[in-house]
Amino acid sequence: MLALAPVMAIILSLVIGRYPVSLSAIGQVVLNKLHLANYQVAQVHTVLIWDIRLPRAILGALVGACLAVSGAAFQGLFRNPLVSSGILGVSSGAGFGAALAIILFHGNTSATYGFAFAFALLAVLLSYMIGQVYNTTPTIMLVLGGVIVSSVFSSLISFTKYVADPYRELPSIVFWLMGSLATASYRDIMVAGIPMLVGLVGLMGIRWRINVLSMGDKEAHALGVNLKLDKGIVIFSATLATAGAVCVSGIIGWVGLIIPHICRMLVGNDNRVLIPSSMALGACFLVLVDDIGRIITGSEIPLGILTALIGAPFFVWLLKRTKGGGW
Amino acid sequence: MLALAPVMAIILSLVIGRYPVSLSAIGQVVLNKLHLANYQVAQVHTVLIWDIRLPRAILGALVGACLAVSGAAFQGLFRNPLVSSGILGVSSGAGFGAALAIILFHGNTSATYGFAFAFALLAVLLSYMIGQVYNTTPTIMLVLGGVIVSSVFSSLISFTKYVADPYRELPSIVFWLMGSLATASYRDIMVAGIPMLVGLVGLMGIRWRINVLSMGDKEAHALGVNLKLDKGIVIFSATLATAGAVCVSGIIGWVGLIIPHICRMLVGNDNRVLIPSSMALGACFLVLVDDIGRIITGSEIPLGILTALIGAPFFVWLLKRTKGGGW
Amino acid sequence: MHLLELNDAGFTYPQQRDAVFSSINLRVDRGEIFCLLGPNGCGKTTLLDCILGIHRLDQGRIKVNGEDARHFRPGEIAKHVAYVPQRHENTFPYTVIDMVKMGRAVYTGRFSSPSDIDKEQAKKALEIVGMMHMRHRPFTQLSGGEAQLVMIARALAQQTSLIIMDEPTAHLDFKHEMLVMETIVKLVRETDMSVLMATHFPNHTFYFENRDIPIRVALMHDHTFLESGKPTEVLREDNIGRIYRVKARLAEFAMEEGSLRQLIPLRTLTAEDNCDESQY
Amino acid sequence: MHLLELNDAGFTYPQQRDAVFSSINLRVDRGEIFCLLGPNGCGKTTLLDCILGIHRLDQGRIKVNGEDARHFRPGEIAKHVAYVPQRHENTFPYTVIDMVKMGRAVYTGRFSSPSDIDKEQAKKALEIVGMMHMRHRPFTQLSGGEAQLVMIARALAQQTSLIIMDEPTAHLDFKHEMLVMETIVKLVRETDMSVLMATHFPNHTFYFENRDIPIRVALMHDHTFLESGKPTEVLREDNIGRIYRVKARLAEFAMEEGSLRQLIPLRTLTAEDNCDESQY
Amino acid sequence: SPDKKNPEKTAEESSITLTDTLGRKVSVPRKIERVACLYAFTGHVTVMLGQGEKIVAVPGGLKRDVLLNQICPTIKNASVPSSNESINIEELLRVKPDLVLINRQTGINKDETAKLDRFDLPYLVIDFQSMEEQRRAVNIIGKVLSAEKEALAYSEYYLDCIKRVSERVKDIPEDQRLRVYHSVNEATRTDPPNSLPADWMKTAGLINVSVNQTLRLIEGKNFASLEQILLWDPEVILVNEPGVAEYILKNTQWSSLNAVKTQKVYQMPVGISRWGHPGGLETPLALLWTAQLLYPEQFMDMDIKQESRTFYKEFFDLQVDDATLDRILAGQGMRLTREQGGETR
Ligand SMILES: Nc1ncnc2c1ncn2[C@@H]1O[C@H](COP(=O)(O)OP(=O)(O)OP(=O)(O)O)[C@@H](O)[C@H]1O
Ligand SMILES: Nc1ncnc2c1ncn2[C@@H]1O[C@H](COP(=O)(O)OP(=O)(O)OP(=O)(O)O)[C@@H](O)[C@H]1O
Ligand SMILES: [Mg+2]
Ligand SMILES: [Mg+2]
Repeated sequence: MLALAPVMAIILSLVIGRYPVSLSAIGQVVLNKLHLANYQVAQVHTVLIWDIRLPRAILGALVGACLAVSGAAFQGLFRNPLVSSGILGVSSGAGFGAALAIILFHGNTSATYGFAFAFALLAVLLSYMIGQVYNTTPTIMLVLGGVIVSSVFSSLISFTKYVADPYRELPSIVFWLMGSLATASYRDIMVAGIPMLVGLVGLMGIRWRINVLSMGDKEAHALGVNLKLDKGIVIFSATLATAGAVCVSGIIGWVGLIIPHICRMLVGNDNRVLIPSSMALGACFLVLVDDIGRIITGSEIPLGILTALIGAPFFVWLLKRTKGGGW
Repeated sequence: MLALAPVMAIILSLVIGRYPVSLSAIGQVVLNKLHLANYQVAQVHTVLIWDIRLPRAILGALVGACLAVSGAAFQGLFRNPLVSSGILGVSSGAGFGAALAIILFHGNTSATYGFAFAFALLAVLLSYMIGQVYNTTPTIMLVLGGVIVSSVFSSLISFTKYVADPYRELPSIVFWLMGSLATASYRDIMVAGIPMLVGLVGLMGIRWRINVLSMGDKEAHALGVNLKLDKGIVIFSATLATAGAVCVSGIIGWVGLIIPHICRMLVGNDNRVLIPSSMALGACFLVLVDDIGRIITGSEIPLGILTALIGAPFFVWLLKRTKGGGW
Repeated sequence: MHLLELNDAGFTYPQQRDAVFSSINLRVDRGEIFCLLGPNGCGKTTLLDCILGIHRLDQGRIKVNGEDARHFRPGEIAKHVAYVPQRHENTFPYTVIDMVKMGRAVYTGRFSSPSDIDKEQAKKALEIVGMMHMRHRPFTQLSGGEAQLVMIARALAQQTSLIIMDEPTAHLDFKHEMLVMETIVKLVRETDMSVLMATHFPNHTFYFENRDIPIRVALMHDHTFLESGKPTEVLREDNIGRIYRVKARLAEFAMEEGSLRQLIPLRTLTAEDNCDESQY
Repeated sequence: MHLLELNDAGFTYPQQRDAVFSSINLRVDRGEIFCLLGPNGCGKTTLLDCILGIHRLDQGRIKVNGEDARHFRPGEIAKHVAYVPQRHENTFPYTVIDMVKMGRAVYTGRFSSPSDIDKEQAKKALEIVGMMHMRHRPFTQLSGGEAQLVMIARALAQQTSLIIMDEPTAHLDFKHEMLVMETIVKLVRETDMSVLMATHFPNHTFYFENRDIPIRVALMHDHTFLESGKPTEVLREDNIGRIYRVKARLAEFAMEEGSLRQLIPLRTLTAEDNCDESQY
Repeated sequence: SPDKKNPEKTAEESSITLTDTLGRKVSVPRKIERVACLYAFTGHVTVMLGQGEKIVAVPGGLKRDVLLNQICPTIKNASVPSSNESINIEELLRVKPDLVLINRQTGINKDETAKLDRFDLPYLVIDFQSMEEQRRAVNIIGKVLSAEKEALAYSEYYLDCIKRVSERVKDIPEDQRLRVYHSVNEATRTDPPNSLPADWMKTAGLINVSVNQTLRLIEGKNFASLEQILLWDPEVILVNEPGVAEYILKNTQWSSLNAVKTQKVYQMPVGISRWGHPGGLETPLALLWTAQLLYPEQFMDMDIKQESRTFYKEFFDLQVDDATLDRILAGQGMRLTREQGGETR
């Protein structure tokens, strides 16, 4: 059921768009591509449905799922409901990596992805090292470490912008940071999809352990948890997922903080249910919001604008209904 | 002693800058302006020292003090060390107000300040209302409410940018949001200084109460605290302070989160000491960082870059030394 | 005029169907100890919270010093009643003395900090519970019992005519338990203070009774007071059996200090021992 | 081979000058109860934490089931020892049954969730402490005592041969206290389990002794074990006086169930009662 | 490529190949009926070349140009398929352009161009950082829109202006050339080297104080600090945003500058576009206007009003009345406000 919702959302987004395509044409394209039929369809329709709308919807679903689920996992791990997917500096690390690669390799795409990814991991590693300074209460320090690292990388991003060639490099950096699903291609799905999927699978697998980890270090240890390893897996998976997402879509706020909370209100705090629900809701949410952004005006409304504007009323309504769900 | 440090920092910044002015000239300008002497000095020196460097340093000190102290107060009030001065949506509210005013009144400065300020308050009010939904555990909901409101206003900012005239309005909006002390004038100090000072005085006054409030609602009530009123005073003061700061300097991150933590490590968590220390350190930090930014290149490196790059190593070093100071 | 008076009090948590308690009548006078006894989850803490104004009664009314508590300004209750909570959630690592000083909040203007007098009072309170030597330690690093003593000191610093204590001796060792008991006795005797406490130890009530302190005890059960009165009258073996489903023996020792009553639990009752149809 | 063995154990908190304890020797065998008694802040919790591997000993060594605990993989200790902490800090409002299921973590693969068997075990554990009817309530909304029972159920669900309990009956009412005691007796008797517990109630140890459970007790004082052995041997009036500075009376009742020993605190000792130079 | 779609025609007949400003060789249909101008400058040029009705897509800002909408009312109906240099390809496809004109930022962004490539939409990148490049850019657009004649006319006028100005200022000795600070939109935003303003100001015999100085670069825009401006102490300040001149003249912080003391702070005119702006079309006029303003002795005989009138008449077929001309020269009122129906999207 949970898996079905995002699929429905993806199918819906094949139908939606400024360029009018008839339902039958869409069906024909899909059947053709699945080798189930061989209709004559206009090339523009094929490209539009199969190379523009479909990869965009798939990527949107992946990104949404990754951000939401990482947020949920980090909240559980750090026992702090205000934590979001970017908390350990993943986003700004990735941003800096990309900016650096653009300057060093003049926008070679693989290098950009690679650097973005490597620096996302580096940021998390640095946060972790700062968090280790005082090892009896590592959580708060880890999160603070993340904030620090995050801010340093943000500053470094500004710095690269400051030194970048304004005609050649700067525009690419700005574009990259702004991010968008608009340019999604199967190549993006291939490249960034791997870490995202690994992250998603990792978090799905370890989801119950997050419950146990949220008991606090002392109790979790006494309950038989290998703290370093299990925390490491959660952090690593969430980092992979977020880094992958940021690589293709830029920095999208909100989803990684609020979707988990919406899910908490809907299904409770047990991560066994929370993690898959966050995934599904995150995916649906981002795909649908992106659909709305694509159709309401001619020029696309950036995702970041809509996520909050559409999500916030929903959140408040839910809050009123569930009275906060036990918090 | 604590009051002295920012004054020293301000005096220091009179001396520092790209434009070479002799110490004696500086002294003469200051003595002239204080009506203690009547030297013949070049007008450019007078303008530079008295109309450019001095207001800039004063404003920097005020802004730094306001952001740091609001962060410290909010952390205590919300019993969450990850909370910062912008938590209730003050910054983005102010940003949206300004953007709106720029579009509606074509950049009339008073209107811009007024709107920025009004929307900052509105944002906090909205956060507060969301937080009231479930009134037995209002803190977490209040903070989440702040995050929501904050993100909505950020989106609205993007939205105004999206609909603004790219030639006339957009540049003003961007410029306003970027913020800078570079154009600080006495008028800014007059206009934004009033809410900032009121906020600072309010927080200084109520600082011990923040200790009591941080015991949690139940205990604070039993200790004789009028929760609504005292929380209201803290929130209102911190909001005034932050809103004033954001109005003149744009959105400066970091200071409102990290300076309080640095102070916690240095002087402990008692708000009687923490609040004035945060004020002093915040003020010194921002003034000195701004000084550094002014001199290391011909043009200025944006404040946001330097705060993090200079502050982070200091924070980590302190962390290592104090081992987190009891956290 | 009673120090504290509850008439026909009732309370239900929002979103919960059943009332936690109802038709509760209670009176605490000056220089008196009132003990609430009852099974886990019977509503002792909730009742205390209602008295403190943390929850609002759905029914009935509370009078403190003859005044209707509903007319109190927020926080005013703290002038009359101090509170030792059952559990304290740590946040910032305040020092012990700073924690105790917070007990002086009600005497401190909104915009001022504790004065020297307040500091003295805080120190005095710490001395009473014997924690002066730890006054500069972070509260978060105390052992469970040490923390409890500090919380009691904080309530003492508040200098009210009534202290509400929620299981004040939980986590306390033999000595500190005794110390708290003796402190209560001393305060009640010498300063005419009153104590309203929730406790799980019937023997505490006997201790007070033995020292001739005016003491009353209420057995809370089935959403209301089953019985209240002198410990010896209320804490009978049959009542204990009915409420707790525990077979206990009320023993009496003759000692040089006088005779001493002790309620000694022996074993839980099973269905076969059925003494009445209480729901437990 | 002992279930648990400590040799010459010592520990100091970082940045603290004095050792919390040193030269501690302790042995717990199968089917035995071992009680730690000692004043607040003497280091009971810290000692238990060291055994659980939460802190690392500065000195000495710990053997669990004959294996040196230093060679355990992280978390492996949970196969041998379950833990009921002194205080639990709430974060997310998990339901009661979900809390108890966490006790099954050690039997659950890293990448899997509790199986049906685990669920059954969790339910069984909840039944033992009598909290089945609350299994769907949020843990954060329980009363203090109810929460304590759930924590005990969680430890039971872990099905280890040793359970470490830190003041397990604090916050429990008469019935639940009895219930926990009886549960411990039953478990020790029937399943050959062992319990190592810190407690402030000497009478608990007498209770166990009375039921002929192998029980030993250690009196912790002045950074080490003052004495350890059978309760009747260790918990003498003079020892109590020395450690707690409390005058207590060891009374004996004759009952139909057999004779029953009870240590009854009478009053704290003052300087005049000086019995020895213990620092307390 | 288009010949795939129309196999019956040969490539020579149906398309022409030309090089855009990025140096790309692009094959575009010979006959262009629908053009998407995603860069404002290209919209201005297309209208100037008399091809305004062919415009099917514009950036939002273009809908608020007063003069442009007066000349070519159909712009109101054009689609707005891009924002922040990002193209909504479906919207663009919907208006079926034969050609897309984009700016450099979009052009060097592989993700954006990939969108166009996928649907075989031919596009030209139009960009310039000097006067020569600007002329070339106009010529390219002229060629592709089959309006080479009109483009050439503009280009020749442009060259003529350059010649007229540089001849008269060439004898001004280096040390008598005026040192000018050019404020772009915001008071402290100014020109880097290798920009159109740097080029035309040099030609106008001026020393642009910010060229070859380190500037603070924020989001692609260059800013100077106040102290830096004090150090430069320009003799003249040119601004192109209404209100900024007033601000500079009134603010004490700027009061010690020579330019302020002598009241030499001037608002540049705004017509179709901002005169002298890095992306402005009226660069030749800006050249004349500035040169005459600052070196009046050398340009006694020139009537800038007449020049402007002729310019708009000749290149835009627009008869500007005196009131409009005054507003153009004062730099006021050339943008539609929201209320005036200048809805951008
Ligand atoms: N915030 C809450 N929301 C809903 N129900 C609650 C809440 N807090 C407590 N309860 C329930 O109300 C009942 C009474 O709780 P209370 O804490 O008053 O019991 P208590 O008598 O103090 O118990 P104990 O002796 O264990 O401390 C319990 O069943 C408890 O689960
Ligand atoms: N994290 C810590 N850092 C430094 N000192 C600590 C820390 N935790 C506890 N202590 C100190 O170590 C000593 C032993 O504490 P511990 O909690 O082990 O006592 P305990 O015997 O369990 O007491 P109680 O019976 O009150 O629970 C106390 O003096 C306490 O203040
Ligand atoms: Mg209770
Ligand atoms: Mg302990």
